[in-house]
Amino acid sequence: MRRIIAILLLIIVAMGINLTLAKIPFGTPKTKVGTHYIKEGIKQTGSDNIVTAVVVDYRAFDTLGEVTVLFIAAIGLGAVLTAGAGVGNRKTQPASMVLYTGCRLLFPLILIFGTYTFFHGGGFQGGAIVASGFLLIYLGCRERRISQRAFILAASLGGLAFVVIGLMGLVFGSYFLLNFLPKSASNMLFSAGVIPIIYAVIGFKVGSELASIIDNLIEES
Amino acid sequence: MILLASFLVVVMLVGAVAACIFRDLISAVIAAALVSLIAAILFYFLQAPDVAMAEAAIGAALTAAIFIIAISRTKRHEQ
Amino acid sequence: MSFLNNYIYYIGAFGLIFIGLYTILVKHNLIKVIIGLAILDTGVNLFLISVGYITKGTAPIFSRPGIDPEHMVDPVPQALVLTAIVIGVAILALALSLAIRLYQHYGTLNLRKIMEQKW
Amino acid sequence: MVNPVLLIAVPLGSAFAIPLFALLRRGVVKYIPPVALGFNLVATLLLLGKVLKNPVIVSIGGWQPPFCINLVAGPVGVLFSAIIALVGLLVSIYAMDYIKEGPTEKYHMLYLLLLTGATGVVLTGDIFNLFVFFEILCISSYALVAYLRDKAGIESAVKYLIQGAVGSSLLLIGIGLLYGQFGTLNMADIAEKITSASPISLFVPMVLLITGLGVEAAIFPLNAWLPDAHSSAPSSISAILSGIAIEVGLYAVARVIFTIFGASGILPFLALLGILTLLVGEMCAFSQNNIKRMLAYSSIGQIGLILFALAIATSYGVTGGLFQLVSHTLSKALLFLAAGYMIYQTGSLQISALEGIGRKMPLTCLAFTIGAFSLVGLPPFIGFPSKFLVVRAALATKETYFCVLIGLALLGTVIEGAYFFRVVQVLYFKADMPNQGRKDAPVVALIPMFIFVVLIVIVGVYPKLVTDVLNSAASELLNRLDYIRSVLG
Repeated sequence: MRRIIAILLLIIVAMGINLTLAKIPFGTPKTKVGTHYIKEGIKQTGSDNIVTAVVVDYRAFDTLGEVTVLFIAAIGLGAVLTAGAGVGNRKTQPASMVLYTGCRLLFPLILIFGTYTFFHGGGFQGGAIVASGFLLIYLGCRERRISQRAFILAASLGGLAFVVIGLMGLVFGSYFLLNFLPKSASNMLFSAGVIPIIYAVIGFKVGSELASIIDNLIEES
Repeated sequence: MILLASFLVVVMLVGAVAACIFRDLISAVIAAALVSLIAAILFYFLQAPDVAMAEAAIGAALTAAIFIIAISRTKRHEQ
Repeated sequence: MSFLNNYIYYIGAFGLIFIGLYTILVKHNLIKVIIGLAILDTGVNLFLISVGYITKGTAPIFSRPGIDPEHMVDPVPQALVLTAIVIGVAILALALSLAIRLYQHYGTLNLRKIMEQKW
Repeated sequence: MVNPVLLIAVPLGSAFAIPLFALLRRGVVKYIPPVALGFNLVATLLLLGKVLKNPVIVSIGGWQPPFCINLVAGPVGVLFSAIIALVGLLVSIYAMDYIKEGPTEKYHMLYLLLLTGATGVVLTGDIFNLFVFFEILCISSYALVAYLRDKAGIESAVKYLIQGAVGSSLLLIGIGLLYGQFGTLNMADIAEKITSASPISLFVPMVLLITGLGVEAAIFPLNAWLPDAHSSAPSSISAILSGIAIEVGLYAVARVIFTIFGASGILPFLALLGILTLLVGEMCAFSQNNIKRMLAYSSIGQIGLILFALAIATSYGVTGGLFQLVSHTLSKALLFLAAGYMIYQTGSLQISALEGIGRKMPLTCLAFTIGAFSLVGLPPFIGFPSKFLVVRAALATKETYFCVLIGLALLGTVIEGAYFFRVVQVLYFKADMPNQGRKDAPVVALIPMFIFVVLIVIVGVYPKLVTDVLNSAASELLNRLDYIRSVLG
């Protein structure tokens, strides 16, 4: 019964959406806003990756909101899963020697790769890579734990840095999140004003938030 | 190119259906991760390399990891 | 062929959206429902990216000189999807943590059984 | 002049700073939300005088509006952020004593972030940015509903989260369809281009947006989560969810219908939905034995009335709807705050357990009674002029449809009166149990309740205090051309 209702409902929705999709043919030329960003983006922001320019400059406010969402998830996870209604410890076996050594060797490499990605790929991806490094450490070397508090502290420092950069834009140029540093056309690390700084902050923040989420989930409560 | 994309879309939809009907939750999660991974490839075809990388790193790998951690702390089989 | 050219990505995206919605509506197991949410999110993201695509376009990155800006795909949906992916993961993580707690309280993840226990 | 972006940046920054303060001294954390929200309250009051003449538009990042995210601090936005700051401030003072157990610093962070999200939703002028702030609001409320980590809390948080997540996915699909058709995300820009589009292709995005936002706004078929979530959260959070979260959802629905789509065809249907929501809510509230569930169902009823008033879409109607919204926010927050300590004292959620408590906690019960009377619509409290305005607006349309519906709404109000009088009667007129001495709520909790009572009475006696602001807010919602012109220049 439930299935039939669900399928009927979905068919109605599908027919409606089909009507609207006819107005959005696939592969047709892009929009006013997108064209503007492509034409002016490199001049206005100094970033040769237009997606980066949009994420970190034109729509940086969204990105601030988004790292806040992840922060809320990390905090909320901590609030939901903190001990209190504990149901006894799960038994953990120590990892084998090979795994242990392998993890310890790989961990710094992953961190370096993640940091590289902060600047050259993007903040979120770099953050996810760093977090996967922490996942590895938890799987391999269980006794080595970073306290939950440190992750939250790192995440909140990242968030605070983001807000402070925004407020500096307000102070120096009367616009929140203004790209107030000088920009140059060359493809140097800091050629795009505050963009690389913000992206590094995002990566740092996303990394510590995801690591905190993993840490909370994996913790034996 | 378009045939390859169509093939991938079909595989992706089959994976999604599989994720819906598998009774073993770990298998279902792996099917869902496959869906994410193929979506990442499709993002690459659609000229969105940044998104493809983020989807592969966050959508496929990390999501699957947290699903598996959560399943290991609850029940593995759907009843 | 032109049908595939025009519709295959939309079919993929809305196929995922409908399979995800169906899973959420029909399944009783909470983890299954959360898997449905993940599939739904992926479908929405694929749809947004397909909206921004133009035929024979290039990525909106000036990686080498001489790229024609006229043939770049729309960067805005890509930025939106980057945001949406992270938000999706946040919701999934919170949902899973609630699922773990729910299991500790009720000993089951079957939503129907949980409702029965309550009343 | 205060830059409106500070209304978002300051609470956000303070929320991020809480772990640092907790490192220094744990005890100091609970004073941060009142300080940040106090700043917001002062800032909004300073802004209010200015925006009544001209809306303040600020862009973020320094580009021109269609190409960047902008904040629109018009009368509606500033009115709502003032309500959010006011109720948030008072509830955060209440929570300083009320929240003692569990990870309190996480509570205060999530609380502040919830209000940041709410302020962002009402101020932003960009539809995707609205989605992001909406997610901030929703996700922090999911976590806060589960804050007590008991069976009921976790279960209702799960229900809330699943429905909310599906809703926000639908919202995102709607945004995608709009972007595909109009190529812009700025609400004013969409509104300008939408007039030239065919109505059939607009209908689906509109339905998707209203459904997605309607989950949070608790419109009738989408509100299954609400009674559980509101009744199992800590009382301070119930006050915020009932007093702010739903209202912000309704704001977003109103903004989508009036400003973006300028749709008039869907309004009679929404009026009907509103009355259905009202009747279902009041009927369920009548049959509850659990006091918090009763209050939660009564919120559903009130939301229905507000939706109905907004759907009348005349200047009177929208003013009445906004007035009713303000009155519901103040009264319901007061009711939940008072109920929180009554439950704390008796240790039970059952209405029957409250017998004779009016003599033990006279001040708390007085506050509860005033809130209840105001919600029912008795003079001289704020509920009276607001309900009066709604009724007058419905009758002024001179359409049989609206007149019949307002008759049904009055029937709902009668039911509402019945169950609230029943509770008040239980509080005061049931046989007193052996008197174990007076134990009223602590002073820290009584002060915010007292301020709520004062506001309810003052605005109830002099409704002129707020009608100017409400009138200009209503005209901002109804005159979409002015909105478009003020944003795009």
